[in-house]
Amino acid sequence: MARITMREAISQALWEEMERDPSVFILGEEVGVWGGTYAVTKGFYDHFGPERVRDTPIAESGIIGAAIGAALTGLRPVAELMTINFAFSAMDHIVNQAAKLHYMFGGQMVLPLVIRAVGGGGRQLGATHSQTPDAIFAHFPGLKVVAPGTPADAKGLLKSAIRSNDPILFIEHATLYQMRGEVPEGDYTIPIGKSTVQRAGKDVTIVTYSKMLEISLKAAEQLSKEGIEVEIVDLRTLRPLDMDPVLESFKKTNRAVIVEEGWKSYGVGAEIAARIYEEAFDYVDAPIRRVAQKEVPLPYNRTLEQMALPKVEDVVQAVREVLNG
Amino acid sequence: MARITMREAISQALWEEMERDPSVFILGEEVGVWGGTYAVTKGFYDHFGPERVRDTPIAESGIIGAAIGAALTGLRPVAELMTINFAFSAMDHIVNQAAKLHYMFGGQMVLPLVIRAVGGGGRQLGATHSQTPDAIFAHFPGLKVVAPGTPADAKGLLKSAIRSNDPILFIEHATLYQMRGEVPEGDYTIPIGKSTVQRAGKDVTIVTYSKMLEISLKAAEQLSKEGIEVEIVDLRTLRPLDMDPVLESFKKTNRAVIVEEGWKSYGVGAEIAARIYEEAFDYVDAPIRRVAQKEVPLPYNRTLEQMALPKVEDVVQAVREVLNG
Amino acid sequence: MEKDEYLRMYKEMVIIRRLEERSAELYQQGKIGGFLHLYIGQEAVSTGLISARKPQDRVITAYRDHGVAINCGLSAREVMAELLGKATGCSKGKGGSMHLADVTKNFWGGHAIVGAHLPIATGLALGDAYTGQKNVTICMFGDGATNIGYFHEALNMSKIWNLPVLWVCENNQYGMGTAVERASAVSEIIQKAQAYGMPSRRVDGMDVVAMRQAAEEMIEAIREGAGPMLMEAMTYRFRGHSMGDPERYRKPEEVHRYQENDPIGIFRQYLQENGIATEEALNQLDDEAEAIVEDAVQFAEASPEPQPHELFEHIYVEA
Amino acid sequence: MEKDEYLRMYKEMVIIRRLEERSAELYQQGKIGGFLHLYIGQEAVSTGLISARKPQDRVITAYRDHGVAINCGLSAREVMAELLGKATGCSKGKGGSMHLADVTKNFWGGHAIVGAHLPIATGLALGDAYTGQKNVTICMFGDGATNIGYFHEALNMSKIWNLPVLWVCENNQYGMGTAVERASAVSEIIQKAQAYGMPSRRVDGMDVVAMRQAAEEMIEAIREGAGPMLMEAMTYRFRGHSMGDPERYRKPEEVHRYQENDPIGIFRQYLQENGIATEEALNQLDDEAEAIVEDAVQFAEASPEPQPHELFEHIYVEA
Ligand SMILES: Cc1ncc(C[n+]2csc(CCOP(=O)(O)OP(=O)(O)O)c2C)c(N)n1
Ligand SMILES: Cc1ncc(C[n+]2csc(CCOP(=O)(O)OP(=O)(O)O)c2C)c(N)n1
Ligand SMILES: [Mg+2]
Ligand SMILES: [Mg+2]
Repeated sequence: MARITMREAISQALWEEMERDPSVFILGEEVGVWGGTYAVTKGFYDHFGPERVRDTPIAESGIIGAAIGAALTGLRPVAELMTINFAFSAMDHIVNQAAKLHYMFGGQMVLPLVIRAVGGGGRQLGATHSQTPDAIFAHFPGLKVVAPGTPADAKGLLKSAIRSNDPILFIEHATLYQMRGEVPEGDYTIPIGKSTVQRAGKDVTIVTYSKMLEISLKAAEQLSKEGIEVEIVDLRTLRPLDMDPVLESFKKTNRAVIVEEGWKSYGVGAEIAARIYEEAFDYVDAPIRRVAQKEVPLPYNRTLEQMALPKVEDVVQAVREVLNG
Repeated sequence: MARITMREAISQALWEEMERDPSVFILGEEVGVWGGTYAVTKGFYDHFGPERVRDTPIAESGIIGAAIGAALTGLRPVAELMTINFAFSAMDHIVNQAAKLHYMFGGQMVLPLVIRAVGGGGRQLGATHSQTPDAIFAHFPGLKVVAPGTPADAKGLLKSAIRSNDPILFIEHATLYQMRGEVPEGDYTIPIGKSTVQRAGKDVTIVTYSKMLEISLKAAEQLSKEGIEVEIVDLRTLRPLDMDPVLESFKKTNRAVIVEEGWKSYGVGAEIAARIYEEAFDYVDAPIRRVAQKEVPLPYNRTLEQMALPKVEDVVQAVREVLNG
Repeated sequence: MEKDEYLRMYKEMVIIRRLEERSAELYQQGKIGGFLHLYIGQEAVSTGLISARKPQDRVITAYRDHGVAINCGLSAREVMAELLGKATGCSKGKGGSMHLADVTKNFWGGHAIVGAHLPIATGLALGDAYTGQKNVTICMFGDGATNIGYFHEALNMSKIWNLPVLWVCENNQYGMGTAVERASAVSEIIQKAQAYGMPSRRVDGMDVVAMRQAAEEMIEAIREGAGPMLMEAMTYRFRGHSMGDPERYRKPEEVHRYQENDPIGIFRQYLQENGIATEEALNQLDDEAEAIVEDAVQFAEASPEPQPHELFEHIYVEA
Repeated sequence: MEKDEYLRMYKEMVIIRRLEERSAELYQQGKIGGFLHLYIGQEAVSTGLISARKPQDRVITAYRDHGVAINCGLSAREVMAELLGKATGCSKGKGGSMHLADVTKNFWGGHAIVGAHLPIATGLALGDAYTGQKNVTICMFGDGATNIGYFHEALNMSKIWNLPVLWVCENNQYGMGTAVERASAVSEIIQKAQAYGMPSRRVDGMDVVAMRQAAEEMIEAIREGAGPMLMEAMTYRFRGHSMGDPERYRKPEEVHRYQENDPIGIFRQYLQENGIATEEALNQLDDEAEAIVEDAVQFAEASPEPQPHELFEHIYVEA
């Protein structure tokens, strides 16, 4: 185990999988010569060469379409969308092509495809470049949506994603790249579609994922000082959604807060809340709270942007509310 | 009041607004010479001419982009997407441009823009052509999303949409075009963003919209014969979401079923359920149920497709469950 | 070309024609649902084109795909069964008319979103280039599809990476009701190739022999590393865009004029004039084709519906 | 051109240069956040281009927009205030560097999604055509943007509808780290105009006088109904793509070679050699420019942050 950053963990997973399997290759804008806009593929171009680390034109539909086609021939492309905001420029290929070809042709087409995309706000990039629209991709059956919150999960899940035969949208968070954590060396995989408990507790269940795991852990620490022990369930995969650890925790705590970075309406928290009520109604002691982004296009100004994003205090307050509610 | 079809109601609203205001014009694929793929703009081309009923190339981003630009100059374009499935091919322009320009530039850009799009399944069009992805558009602040369920609402809401200065996605349902209803003649408008009670009842609240209103009304009739009186709240607008009539009804019935045509996970029902629990927790007598599409890409085969879509019996059963739950 | 090959192609064209005519009837009877786009009038394009490919060459097209499927070697039975949504259909009844495919025959579908399969074709060819296989990908699409951004992104990428793709535009002069010059700034589609520095060629798509020859030349050049090329096949659809087209956008006389230029009639005449086949021999092929299609209809009608559990199969490979 | 106009243009170029240099400093100090794309090296393009427009002509560009904003008549104050996210910024601090605009000056932004503003430009011109106004829309974008589908859809539409748009590609030879020939099948961007049957012209974008003249001619022809045209301005960015660019994709020598071709230096020499301005006069303009930028920085720094309630303003026009 080494203590490395999320960036290194992701980079390591990619590198190892490319070394292991020659059918794995990367394509995307600035993945090669530049070394990846977020430096995730730094050094890859020199090592693996331009065929396996393929710089593309700015043409998101073209990129995802090409990745789909290559996957159909049996390769394992890892397509990088520079940010998830540009996924809208490839929307049809993600939700109408990648998500549907296997089903629509009766199972004969197989797409071992990973789309990596960087999401999240908080860097003053303005409304078009700061989104966390994870929920809308998770709405489509046929696509799998993974969004890790720790370096170890990032490595283990990305390796599994690359080995999987299903199309997977793998969402990374720009402000987590620097986060450090223990990451097992070598062949380390985590199954896609499994939620997990990231912190044990007994008083309240927080359900979260990606960047908001970090925020939730901080809130938990703060609350712990007041004697409130929060249990944190990290979804890690949004589709297929694994509710088991959520329900297990909830049946113990009877109270829940859902923390997501995206907008509240029609977001991830709505689905989780609805499911908890559906599947553990008799265990509910207080209304479940959702902590989420204010419903505005994110502004450039730092103060306003920070106002709009969920903060540790928001989580702390929500936990207090469900305890009093 | 005349008893006309939904198609006629929409056509009438468009025609009247174009007669009333020369800045209103239509653009889209096959809206002109063909008369609209669903015959909504039949006769418009001959009457208003090619400038005001503008046939476009197959280029959805181009169409929505052009509509945005024209709207910025003060015109009132009504852009038609032949089906909402093609909205994915214009996704960036809908959710990143139309939804954000007003906010991002500090209010100086104004977009009186309507995007009409036909949605819904049930016609054996296969996975890429049968979607009801309304929830994902409603996720974006800055966009308004309207989806009427009766001819009168279609007319009144479309007229309001055309007169509005905000970008509005107006979702029609292909299998509702033949539906008949009383529609006020002439200048009839309904405010955007207001839910309404479409059937009074006291035992259970059904929350629904668009095509599923029809299904829910049928279920209500059936249940009425057993002495169960369902109250039906029609959302009509998904963003901004008006929960008042929903909550008012729920506080009376204490039980709710949400009926939507789209996929359940991360869909409309999740949001409605989450809000009812948040805002009327003390009134909840039984777990709220969601009736929605099975989580599969819709297949072509008629029997399978029908299995996947929500039916009257599904609603009836869900109502019985919440009454017994 | 061998005589047998000519006759095989002729028969294929007639099978397609009959299959389309029967499909139209079955649609009217409500046995086929959804959208149905007939290939009648365009048979020479894909018959000539696909006959020039090797089995390892990949084919991908739009929703007007019944003819292409037959040319790729799918049986009329599995095509017709798919149109009827049966379990025995090539896509198990889940795809329908717009989504025929058989990847074992290197036919990669049938795609219903206009132009969206073009980037996928780039990817198929990228796959072959990556593994060093000398396969060519043949990607067919309509004139209307050349106006969507997908076309631009796909052609550009195929050229910068020198990928083995033959781009084939079936210019039937309309995208639904929109004449090519109302939708495209240039009405010769080959002119668009200039934006990608790509060789291009316009071919008479009503003449199956011309199509075959042009396709052979272009496919072999691409196989030898010439990079992607654009072929524009000039053709015409005799029927409406899909069933229920009011056809307000063209005059019956225009349709009749083209119908006199029937690709099957032209080929028939060619075969007779060149002593390749007698009228009787061709009539017999017509009968065989008709029998094949009738058998296909019977097979399809007698075939079972998909099992209910099929609804939940094939959403993912891994649960 | 009048002497005053030359001097005004010169001063504008220097204001842009200084403003960009100061922005870089303020970014390093953490006072500007987000992405910052400097226009240094490209000043002649938009200065020559925009100087040729009439006030009723619309301008729209990408995220590399500070220079364009100044050329469109926005004050350095409101530009700098926007970069600092202040309430006094042209977009009230909500847009930032990539989203400058002032619609009262017919500057329609500053757009951050590559190529997405091209269809919007088609629409601006469509609006003018619809109301019969003889305005021209000037739409600027990078070489990298010509590979995305939006470019294709927008140019095609503008041509079939004969809309008054001047498409201006600023070919600075890289899209981020990707050289134009690695991303585009044709490295002369004007060649893409052939796919739309559109007149086109390549211009030396380091020469503001050449830019001005070409722009005047093209804008007036378009105003008179010639339809859309494509201009390719050959230029180079002296700095990285945005702040923090490792610049692994080009050699320092290449940058130095271009820096010797500084558009401000060229113009300075031109003005002196043609007796339009003395060195002293130019130096004085330099000082004035510097003072304007310094004042802008002070103004911006002293300006208030947006009020918290601003977060919830302008989501919709109607509540
Ligand atoms: C992205 C998208 N937009 C619109 C449609 C609806 N549509 C289906 S076919 C078609 C016309 C296509 O014309 P063309 O490419 O010339 O092919 P043809 O039908 O003539 O074979 C249209 C507009 C679609 N399927 N996909
Ligand atoms: C659709 C989309 N894809 C990717 C990006 C990220 N991106 C921002 S600028 C840029 C390069 C653009 O190059 P070019 O058009 O040549 O303009 P330049 O920066 O050289 O002025 C890229 C890839 C984006 N903003 N939008
Ligand atoms: Mg066509
Ligand atoms: Mg550039």
